[in-house]
Amino acid sequence: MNFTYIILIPLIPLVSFLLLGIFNKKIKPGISGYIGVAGLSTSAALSFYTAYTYFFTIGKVDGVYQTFVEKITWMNFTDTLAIDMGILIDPISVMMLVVVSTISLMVHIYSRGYMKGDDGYTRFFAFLGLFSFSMFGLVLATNLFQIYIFWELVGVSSFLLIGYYYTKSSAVAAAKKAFIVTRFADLGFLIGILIIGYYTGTYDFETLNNPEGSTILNWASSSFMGLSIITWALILIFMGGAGKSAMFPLHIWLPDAMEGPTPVSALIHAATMVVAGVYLVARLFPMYYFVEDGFALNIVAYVGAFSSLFAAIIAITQTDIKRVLAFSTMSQLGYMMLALGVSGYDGHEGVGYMASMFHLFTHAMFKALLFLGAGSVIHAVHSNYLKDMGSLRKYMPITNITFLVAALAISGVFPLSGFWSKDEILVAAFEHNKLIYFVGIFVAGLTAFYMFRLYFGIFWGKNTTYKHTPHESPISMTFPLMILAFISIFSGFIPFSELITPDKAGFEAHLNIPLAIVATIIGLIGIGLAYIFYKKENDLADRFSNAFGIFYKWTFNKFYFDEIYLFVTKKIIFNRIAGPIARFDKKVVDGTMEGIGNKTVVISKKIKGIQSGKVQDYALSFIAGAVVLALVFIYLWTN
Amino acid sequence: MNFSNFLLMRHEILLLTITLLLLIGEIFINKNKKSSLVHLAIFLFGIHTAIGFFAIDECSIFGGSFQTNNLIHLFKNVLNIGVFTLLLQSADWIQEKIVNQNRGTEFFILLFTSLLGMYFMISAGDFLMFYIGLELSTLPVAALASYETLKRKSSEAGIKLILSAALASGVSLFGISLLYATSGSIFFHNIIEVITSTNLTILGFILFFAGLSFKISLVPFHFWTADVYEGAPISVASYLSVISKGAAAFILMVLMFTIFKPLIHTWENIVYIVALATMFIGNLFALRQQNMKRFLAFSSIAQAGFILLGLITGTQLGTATVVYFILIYIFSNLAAFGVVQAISLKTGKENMDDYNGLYRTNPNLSLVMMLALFSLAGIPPVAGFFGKFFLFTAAASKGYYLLVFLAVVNVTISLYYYLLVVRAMFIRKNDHPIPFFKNKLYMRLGLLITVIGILVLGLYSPLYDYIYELSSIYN
Amino acid sequence: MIAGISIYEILTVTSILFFIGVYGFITRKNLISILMSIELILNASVINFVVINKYLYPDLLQGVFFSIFIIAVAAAETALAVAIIINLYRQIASVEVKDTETMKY
Amino acid sequence: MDILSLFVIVPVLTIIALLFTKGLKQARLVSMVGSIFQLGMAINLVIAYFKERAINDSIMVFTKDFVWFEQFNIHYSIGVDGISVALIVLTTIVVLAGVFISWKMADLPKEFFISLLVLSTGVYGFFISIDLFTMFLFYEIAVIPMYLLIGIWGSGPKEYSAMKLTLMLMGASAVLMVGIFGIYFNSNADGGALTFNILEIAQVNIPFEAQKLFFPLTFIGFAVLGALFPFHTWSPDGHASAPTAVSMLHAGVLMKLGGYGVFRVAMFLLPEGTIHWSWFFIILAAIGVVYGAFGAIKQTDLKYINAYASVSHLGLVLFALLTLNKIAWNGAILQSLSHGLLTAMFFALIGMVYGRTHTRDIHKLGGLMKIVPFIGAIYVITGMAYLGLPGFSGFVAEMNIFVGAFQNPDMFQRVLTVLAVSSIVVTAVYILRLVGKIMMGPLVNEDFKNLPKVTWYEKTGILLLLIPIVGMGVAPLWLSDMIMASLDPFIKGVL
Repeated sequence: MNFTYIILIPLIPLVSFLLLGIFNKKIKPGISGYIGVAGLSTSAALSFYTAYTYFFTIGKVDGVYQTFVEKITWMNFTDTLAIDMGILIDPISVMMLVVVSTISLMVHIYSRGYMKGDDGYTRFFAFLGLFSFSMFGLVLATNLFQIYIFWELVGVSSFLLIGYYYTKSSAVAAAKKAFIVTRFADLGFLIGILIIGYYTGTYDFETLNNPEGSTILNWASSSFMGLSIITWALILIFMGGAGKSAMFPLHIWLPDAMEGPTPVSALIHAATMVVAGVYLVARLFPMYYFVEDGFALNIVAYVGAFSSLFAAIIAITQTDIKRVLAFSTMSQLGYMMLALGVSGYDGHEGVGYMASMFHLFTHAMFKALLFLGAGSVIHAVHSNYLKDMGSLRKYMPITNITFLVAALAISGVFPLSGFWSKDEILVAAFEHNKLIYFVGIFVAGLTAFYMFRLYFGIFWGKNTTYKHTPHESPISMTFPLMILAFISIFSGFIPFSELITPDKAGFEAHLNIPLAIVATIIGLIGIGLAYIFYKKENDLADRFSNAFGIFYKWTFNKFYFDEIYLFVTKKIIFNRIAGPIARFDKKVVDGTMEGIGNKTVVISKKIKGIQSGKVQDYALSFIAGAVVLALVFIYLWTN
Repeated sequence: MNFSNFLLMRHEILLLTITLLLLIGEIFINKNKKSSLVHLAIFLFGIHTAIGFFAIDECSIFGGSFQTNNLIHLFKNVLNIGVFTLLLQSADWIQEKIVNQNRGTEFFILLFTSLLGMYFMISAGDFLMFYIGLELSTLPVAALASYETLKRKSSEAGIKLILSAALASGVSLFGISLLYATSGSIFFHNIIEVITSTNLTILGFILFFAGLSFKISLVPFHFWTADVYEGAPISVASYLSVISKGAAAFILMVLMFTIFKPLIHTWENIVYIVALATMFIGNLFALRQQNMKRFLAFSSIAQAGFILLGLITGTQLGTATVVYFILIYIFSNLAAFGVVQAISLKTGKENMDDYNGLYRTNPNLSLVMMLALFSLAGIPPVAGFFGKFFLFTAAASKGYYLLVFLAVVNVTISLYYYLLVVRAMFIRKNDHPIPFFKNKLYMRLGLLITVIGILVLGLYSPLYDYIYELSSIYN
Repeated sequence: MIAGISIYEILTVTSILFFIGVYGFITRKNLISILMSIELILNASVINFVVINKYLYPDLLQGVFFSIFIIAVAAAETALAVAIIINLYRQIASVEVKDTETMKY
Repeated sequence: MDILSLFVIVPVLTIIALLFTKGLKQARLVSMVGSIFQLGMAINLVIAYFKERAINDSIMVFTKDFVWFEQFNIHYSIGVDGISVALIVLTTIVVLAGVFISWKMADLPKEFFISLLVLSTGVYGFFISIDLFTMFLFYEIAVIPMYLLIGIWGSGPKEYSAMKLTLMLMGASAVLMVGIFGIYFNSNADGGALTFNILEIAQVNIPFEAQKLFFPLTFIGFAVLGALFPFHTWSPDGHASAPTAVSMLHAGVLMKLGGYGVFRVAMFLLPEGTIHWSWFFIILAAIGVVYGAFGAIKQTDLKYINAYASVSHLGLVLFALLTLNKIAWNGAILQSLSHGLLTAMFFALIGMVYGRTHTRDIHKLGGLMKIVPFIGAIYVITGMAYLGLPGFSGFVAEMNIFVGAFQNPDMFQRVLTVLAVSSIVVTAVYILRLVGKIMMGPLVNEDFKNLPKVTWYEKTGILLLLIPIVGMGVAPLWLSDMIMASLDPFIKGVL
């Protein structure tokens, strides 16, 4: 089967990016919107076609899904070590293709309404194109270096899109923060790659992931500080993933990233880019699983679990709706990581892996939906803050319904997509690690609670009086909402366990009824609480928060993590390191050079007296010179 | 010996004739026509220079007290070219300032006499001839130094020069007498046979060396230099710094490589020390000079220090590099002095600050100056670079890496103050810059010759090969 | 050859003479007397030449002739020096060496 | 006329032609034509090189040899391998861009362009020489015009900076000279004649003692020009005071002489010395990498930032060279090229900003993106390329360096490598700070509202640099192969 045409999927957005980027001023906004949408829909069509052919036309060959690779050498290091560029087709990449292209297309369509009249309209679509290109490239990467390359590219496009309103200094700051934090994480990623490259002699996923491959079998060959060097590499690589996927403690950039336009948040910071970290771990799953009995994988699990809890708690107290969603995203990503962390490899063992991918898929859909909904709300009320909202259901019904669907989905209410994926995750957790399971279940409750806090806060709650009455968004914005809502409802019935498993063989998934019931109940409790607190305008919430007092305050300030980072960067890096170095450079290093020069001049001033102008002194020195030479060379320095 | 042998002294005889002609002219040509004598002198000397290039076979006449060989012959030609350029550069000065005092011809007479002294000095075959040549070359210059009789500084310069010179010659005479005592002869070829490294010879050598170092102005025998250059007329300073220094360096080298060869283990150390002292002192003093003449004086002291780097080797390589360097040095320094001459003649300004913004008014002069300074500093592609590089190569060939390193450090220091002048001319702005002026033909010619020399001497390698081949006699 | 006096005594004398001359040169205030000291220095070497010639190498007269030349040159030197000094005197009406220090450093 | 000597002759002819020009218009026209011609020659050279390489596997191709000073065995002998070809191309590009950028040189234009071309002549000569003497000669020819260029057309404390730069570089060449003598007088160790010819010396096994003594001299002599810590202080001041085009040429090309010289002379001719000393100098280089990056964070003058960034990036070059690994070497050369283009680009942009706003203080600048979007966009792109974004030259170079440096399992070197790698984060910090400060954010100064548009010649200059940057980043294979192929002779010596 020939998959070369897949190369078009990334290339088309790239072309549209170059087109819109270079002829930025020449192209009329309307046109550029169409160009973007057209390009993306082509890519999307191709992706769907690919998915169809891959899963159903070709299907399994002797029980497993095949992996197709097409690549060319991009740069040689040694005759063995090289960077390839190419496409790798296997279940998860195909799945990701679908996710990315769907969301991206939706966002493109949505943006045509949302960004209307913005003077950077064309630029916006250009950046979207760039992002889509990079994301596709990342998904299709055949080796670590390629994935790193596109990893950086999505990073920069995220930077550009967060900083889209570049005249707003807050946006610029957020963009900088996002880029630098992820960059710092990528440092780990890069070093990990270097280690892998050196010790395994390849960057190729196929070779690395082969359970019978040398990499996985000889992981113990070299060790460093008690751990296998490969484990170190995996941990470092996970650091990169954690950076992109906003895992604790590298999460701080994500909330600020909400400075970007809402469609961007939907696309990049909810659905696609942020899951790159999860995807990376999934990509290297065999290594994580087999090397040193999954030591690194456990780290993944715990980090994921903690992040999801941490984020969920914070999400409860935030008042900026986009930030609530941001923390929710972080929490859900933690969920996925957690699922990966508790997954096994063969057959039904791999349920965690499957669940994680499943949740990635469903979450992408309903989280994008949530963001786009929030976007349309913001579009209507021109504010991000709950206090400016309330009882919007009257004004914007479609948004209301779709948002509700998404909220229910994420809260894991039967039979929406979220229910299925979340359930699988909990199953996996339950089977492997009770602690993590309890965390998960607790987080599920929290999720339901803050989601509906949000929902009620926006669409019900107090009767806000608006300056100019908000109205439903144009069709270009509501259409994607409906599509996504549709998917969020039904995508739960996709038989993921058949399609995507670590061993690519698939297995028969069956619903674990007791766990499902528990989960649902917890979810409903959360919703119920939210209903009590926020359905009608009342002061329960405030009393609660006052009751929690200091804890509330801490949560509200996101446990002061930004402040800590600020301290580190400003106080330590800038003032304690860079400052002294700059001064050292001026005073000491430069000073020495200066000193040499100045000394010379000073000496020359000091000794000018020798040239006294007295002919007799000259004579004296003349004779003295002669005599001294004579004495020296007759008596002392004789040879 | 037959008459033809006299022709071997062609240089000397011709020059003497010219001098006498000028004397006669001085007597018979009446006052208001004197300036024609200037042209005559330059013309005659030009011819003399030209004739000098005809080959002359090696010889030693008068019982060996006068000897010449191709290298010496070449060197005399070099001196001739130098003096000729110098004359061209000073012609205007004489025309404008001196002739009306009715003392124009003296200048040439004295200059030529001194040059004659040089000839005898460098082709001397015994100490007597050498001594006479030395004095003959020194005394007229002392007279020339105090040439501007109306200037106090000029007279001071004259006195300082004559007194120091007398002392120097006294000292070296004492040294010579000691050498005579040990070797029993004043003839070089006899001395070579008998000389050995005894305390007395060493003492003699050192005293003698001091005497010559005075002319080359090596530290610590250099003090007169700056004052005399400052006080004397620029032409004279220029003459002192190029011709007489060059000749003295040359003869010192010849003697050290021939008769003092047995003392090499002593004098290479002496030269080492003196070279360092000279370079450092010269540069350090040059750093903060304002008066261009003093500035060039100290720079020329430093240059003398560099010459010693070639001298230290005592090999054919050393000889060749030294001669080559002196040749280049003559042109570079003449160019520098020429520019100073031109400017001071037109404006009477001799300070570095006066040169501020010179390029914008007199680009050509500034360019010549810059070339000269770069050549002195040893910046490629002008000749100075090659001269210095080869000198250092010579020193390094003997393994004096430290000395070379220090020397190059000195090059850097010197570059600093040369760049100060460049800065003044090119970078600094000036409210009252030296106005544009056009030089007379002679001056332009004089500068042109030097520029050609600076540009060509380095790049044109056969010249060096030729010198190298000639210097095979001293190794 | 003077009876009873070896070359050493004479050379000692000349050396002393030399250094007297040097001392004079360095200490005298008056240009003329500096000139005189120079004469002493020169004469020291003159005597040297003669004596060395007479005592050590009597068969050739190189030393003697050398000394004659030295004397002649010394005369010329002095004449010139005096001329310059007079020239200076015309301008500053002084022959003090301390008046010749306008150029320094 | 052989293809290489043209690179010396054409600039000289251009200079001569310039001597007869009057005024800015003629001068810039002449120099533009000359530079374009050089670019053409360079492209032609690349093509010819690949042709030649196919049939000729000697170390250097297009070799020509004329005896110059017979006694010293000094020859004018030239030749190129992949490395020098690449660097020559870089030079031609930067020179042409420089000419365009200084299109409106008001003061003494003729002299300006002449000095510029003298500089480039020196650079070309340096790259094509395979004779130590001529190499040294051209090296100094390249350095000395900087004095006038900075002194006359510079800004700020130009006299001071110019003098400092010149003296430090000349002081370095003092050390270098001794090193060269050391090599020269040991070049007959195997009983041959003394020679300056690099290829011949490479065949000689110079005694270890001599190598130990002379490697540091040679290395430092060149590395000072490569802004080796702690001898880098000439470069910030020099850059800050120099006019735009000069900064471009200086950081873009002249500083490359350092790395090239280290590689071609110090390491190639003194391999044992290299091995013996590498541990020490690699520390300095690594320090330089981080140190420069941190130094850049704190600066407020655009040019200073860039200067320290150069210290960091060129430190990376030296670091890579000293890791004694083929991949890293390849990276080092690529880094030289990439940094050459990028930093030239940066200086060009800074010049354009400065020319419009008349300030380089980042606190006085802000929000220019809205006013001059072209500059803004290019600035962002360049910044991204500078911090090693894939798709641009910087990434390719750095990855080669890091991968190469990591090939040495020695713990000590690993640590240094990680240190060096970590500099990419710091780079990101100061680059983003810079871009965010001056291009993005609100407009700080109302007078900036009506800054002049970007002119065609500025655009041309920028594009000239941008195209190869992207080209290198997107399709590095051919270039890195061309360089890789030339590295083997070096390997023989060191590994």
